[in-house]
Amino acid sequence: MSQSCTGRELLIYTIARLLNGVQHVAVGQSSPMPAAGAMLLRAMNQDAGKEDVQLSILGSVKHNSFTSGAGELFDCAAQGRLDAFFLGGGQIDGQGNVNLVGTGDYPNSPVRWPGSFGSAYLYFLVPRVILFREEHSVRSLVERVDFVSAPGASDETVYRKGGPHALLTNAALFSFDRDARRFRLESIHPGFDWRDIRTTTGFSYDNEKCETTTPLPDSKVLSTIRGRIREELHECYPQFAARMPGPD
Amino acid sequence: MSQSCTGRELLIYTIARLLNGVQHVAVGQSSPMPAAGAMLLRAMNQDAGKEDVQLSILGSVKHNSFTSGAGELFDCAAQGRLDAFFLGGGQIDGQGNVNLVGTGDYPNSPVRWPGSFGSAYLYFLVPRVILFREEHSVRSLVERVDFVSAPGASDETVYRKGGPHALLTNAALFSFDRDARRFRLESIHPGFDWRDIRTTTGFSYDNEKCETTTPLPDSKVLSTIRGRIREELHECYPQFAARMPGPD
Amino acid sequence: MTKFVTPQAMAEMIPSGCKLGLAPDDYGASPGLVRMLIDRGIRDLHVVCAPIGGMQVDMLIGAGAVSTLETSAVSLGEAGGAPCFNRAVREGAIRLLDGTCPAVFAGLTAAEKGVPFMPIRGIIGSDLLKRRDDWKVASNPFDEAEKIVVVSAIQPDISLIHAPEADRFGNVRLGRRREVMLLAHASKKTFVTVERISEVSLLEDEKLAAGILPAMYVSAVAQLENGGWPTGLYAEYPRDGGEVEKYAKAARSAEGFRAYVGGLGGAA
Amino acid sequence: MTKFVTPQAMAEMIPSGCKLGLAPDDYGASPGLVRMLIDRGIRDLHVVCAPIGGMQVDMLIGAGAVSTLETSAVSLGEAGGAPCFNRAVREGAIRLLDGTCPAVFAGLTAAEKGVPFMPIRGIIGSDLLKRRDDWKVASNPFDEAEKIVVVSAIQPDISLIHAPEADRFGNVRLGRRREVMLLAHASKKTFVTVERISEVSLLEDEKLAAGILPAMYVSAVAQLENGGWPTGLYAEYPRDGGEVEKYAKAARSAEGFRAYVGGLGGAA
Repeated sequence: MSQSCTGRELLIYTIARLLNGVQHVAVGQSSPMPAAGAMLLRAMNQDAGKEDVQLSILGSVKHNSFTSGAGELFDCAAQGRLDAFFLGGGQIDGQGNVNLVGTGDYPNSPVRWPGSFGSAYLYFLVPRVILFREEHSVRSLVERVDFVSAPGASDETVYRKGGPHALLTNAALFSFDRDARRFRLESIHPGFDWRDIRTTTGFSYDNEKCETTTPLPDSKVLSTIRGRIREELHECYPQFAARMPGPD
Repeated sequence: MSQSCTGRELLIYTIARLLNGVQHVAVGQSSPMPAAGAMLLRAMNQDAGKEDVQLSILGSVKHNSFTSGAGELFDCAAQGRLDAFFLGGGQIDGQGNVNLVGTGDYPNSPVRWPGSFGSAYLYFLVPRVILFREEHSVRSLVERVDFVSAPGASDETVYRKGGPHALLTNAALFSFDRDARRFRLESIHPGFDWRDIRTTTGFSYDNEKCETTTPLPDSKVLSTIRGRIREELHECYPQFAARMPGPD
Repeated sequence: MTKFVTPQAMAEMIPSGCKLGLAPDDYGASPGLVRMLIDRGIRDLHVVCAPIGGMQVDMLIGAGAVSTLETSAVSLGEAGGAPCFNRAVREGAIRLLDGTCPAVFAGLTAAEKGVPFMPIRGIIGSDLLKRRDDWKVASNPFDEAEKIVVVSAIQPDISLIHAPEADRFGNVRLGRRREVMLLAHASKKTFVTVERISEVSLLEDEKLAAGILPAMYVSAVAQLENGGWPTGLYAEYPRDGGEVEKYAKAARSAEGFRAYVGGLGGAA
Repeated sequence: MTKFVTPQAMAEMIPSGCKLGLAPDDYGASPGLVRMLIDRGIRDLHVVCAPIGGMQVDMLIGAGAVSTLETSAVSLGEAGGAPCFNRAVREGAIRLLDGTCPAVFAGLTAAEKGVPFMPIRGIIGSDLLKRRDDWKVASNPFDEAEKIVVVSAIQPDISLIHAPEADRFGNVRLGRRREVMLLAHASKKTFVTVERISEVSLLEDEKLAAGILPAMYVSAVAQLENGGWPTGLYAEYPRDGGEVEKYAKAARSAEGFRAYVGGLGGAA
């Protein structure tokens, strides 16, 4: 087995770390890496004899226990039974606002993305929302989104239990300070330095000169990813799983 | 087979007549006679080659197609998919108000009945609500109910598609005029005359000196009641069915 | 994660003073466990009937365990009125939140959806409205000329239900009685007594799935065979009408009630 | 009563100009019947995606059949963005009611419950709100300091869904995908294409009951085997990813779209 960790494996491991302590995590459709990260957390917890993690992977028959249809995810979140969720977004800005709709003037966006899905709701209700966007560029991480699908923060007249917890890209990991409404650079993935992050990030953030490197998975975790997680992913993401390094 | 019709058979037949033309009728729990009347309408329609009547008999497995729990009846009514329902009531007054709660001052009613069930809702939404109360007395049919579980009429600020259609007792049949908010005596069952009705009814109504006799079922209908309907009732109302006259 | 406990242990896990959601007789009622609550002397319950109460609720009232009762009706069905309930109403022994079935469902739906209120048709002009601080008449925001009732969310601390089957993972089969599912979704915790426990996951069978309450809502499961007796369990067994009649007669007096409850193998 | 018709007859029963509710790809979408709607030249639809659209919606847009689109998203999933949708947005060819999934469910739930509106958490601060006359920010009637969004009821004239099975009485098996049940409850009429028709009532099997859409909601049923293709049908068959990819490539241009639709045995 090759023990050099791929970029995707680092992201999967980082997602698992960001989920540490959650009891129930849901993963939206077309999200193989968040699904893998959640599966890895469950596997790591089981190996460590910790409490089981409930996964709700939309689109999965095996890793999804909802029985009341697609609306149950949203009800579950509002009931406080969902601890973590993932959001992407064509644009993410420095206040944690996300745009899943399109660029330029609405409605006739020159570049149109699919739409807001459940973001305008789940962002308010799920305590730990992980913003996951592989592309780290001034195009995706902007000063101000062109359209707010879901705002990063709200005032006290609005019921809000949830919001951004972290922003993970293929280059770095940020945390989010809800009071300051700002991101903080927490660690940089191997192969990048703080100057790379500064020039490819369109918004301002704290701890610009971060020297911390994002931790790599150890060989045991890597074996779990390449074995059990790759297996589990196969049901919903056969193509993605096939492209992952295998167990030897 | 004895062809003399019992009082209950007359009521069952009258209920079926009052339901004529409905597509979907629901019957609450502990309501054997309304259930029998609805079953009779279905049977008569089938015999006549008319369109099938949908029955939703709460508490029945066979004659109930709801699959979303007890709330579906109410949703169904609000959607306009339910044409007729039955309400009883410890007291019914001349404006069509019903009281299913109790006598005297609320809440410490000296005589307490079970409670309002779905009346405060279904009375507004089901076009043809049949008030069914076997006891015909100044105690049950009052000038003004002690407690309004559900009002007989509403003003134009309230969404109201339904309300009282008729009042059937063991002595007479009244219709209800929604504009005048008054009952009208339509027919009197055999064995009673208009003076009996006047002295046993606690509210004023139109057509006091009614000379019409409530029509009796013919022998074919009577056979259906004693055969098929008695059979169908057995699932939910075994004791009631056992006390009905049988097919010979 | 769902705990698997004895019925006795489950009875200990339901504290006095909580808001307790209960399913109707014959469709999720758990009179077997309710008897154990009475035996252990539970007090000061706020009982939410979803949407009506029957024998198990009447027994709780008779035992003096209920301080507030939120319900659309209490009845023993074919066996007539609920004697302890009627007595308690007459004597003013309980605080009464009289409602109507769809308003209970609307309140539970609000809790299920995590919203503070739900609008509901009807009700305006009913005297029920005068007595409910948790109901209001509002205007339709899209048509100010129309009045409509809004009801507050109803979120029980604990719901107690009886079901045919649970699996080893905590999933519970309810079938088409989805009002029981709603009650569980709306409640902070749900405790379930069951006739039997399946070693195979109930979620494996796609046929069953739509009628399964997932384990994430289920705090604890206890096996209690015939736990719905003397009321029935939908699609499993009918009510024992004779026994309910016997109860109805006994409970006409406070002494008769105590003798009935004591005589059934209670703490007395 | 439910009518049993041919797929072609069903396509004729869906008029231009109606408000048409559609289920998501892989969970109730009926692209087979949608192709017939396109072939017969349907126009001016107000499409309600419950809650998102995929290939069948993209095809309707490409065919010029949609005037208003109400949706939380349109996507071909693994095959990427929806090309006809994206083009129509850019060109301003459709009126767009952009939403968010739970708001679509809330609007359908309002129609299911026959109330004019439903409250919903979240949304405040989203630009979505600026564009929706049918959404408002209101105060919680029980706590005036709290703002909350209310959304209007969404009641499609007709919903079109594909399901594994119907019986001869018009009952339809949906299983655990209860958002499709919600769509049917909310709609005035529901038309269903199915893989197969059972001679035995699906309501007879208590195991299945919770996942059955009763006949009273079902206006018409047509048997259309593989009617979900090239998308999938939950718990029956997966999507044909290659075919969807092929569509995604072809539909990048208006000409390519027309060639794809024409080439599949259409009216052209």
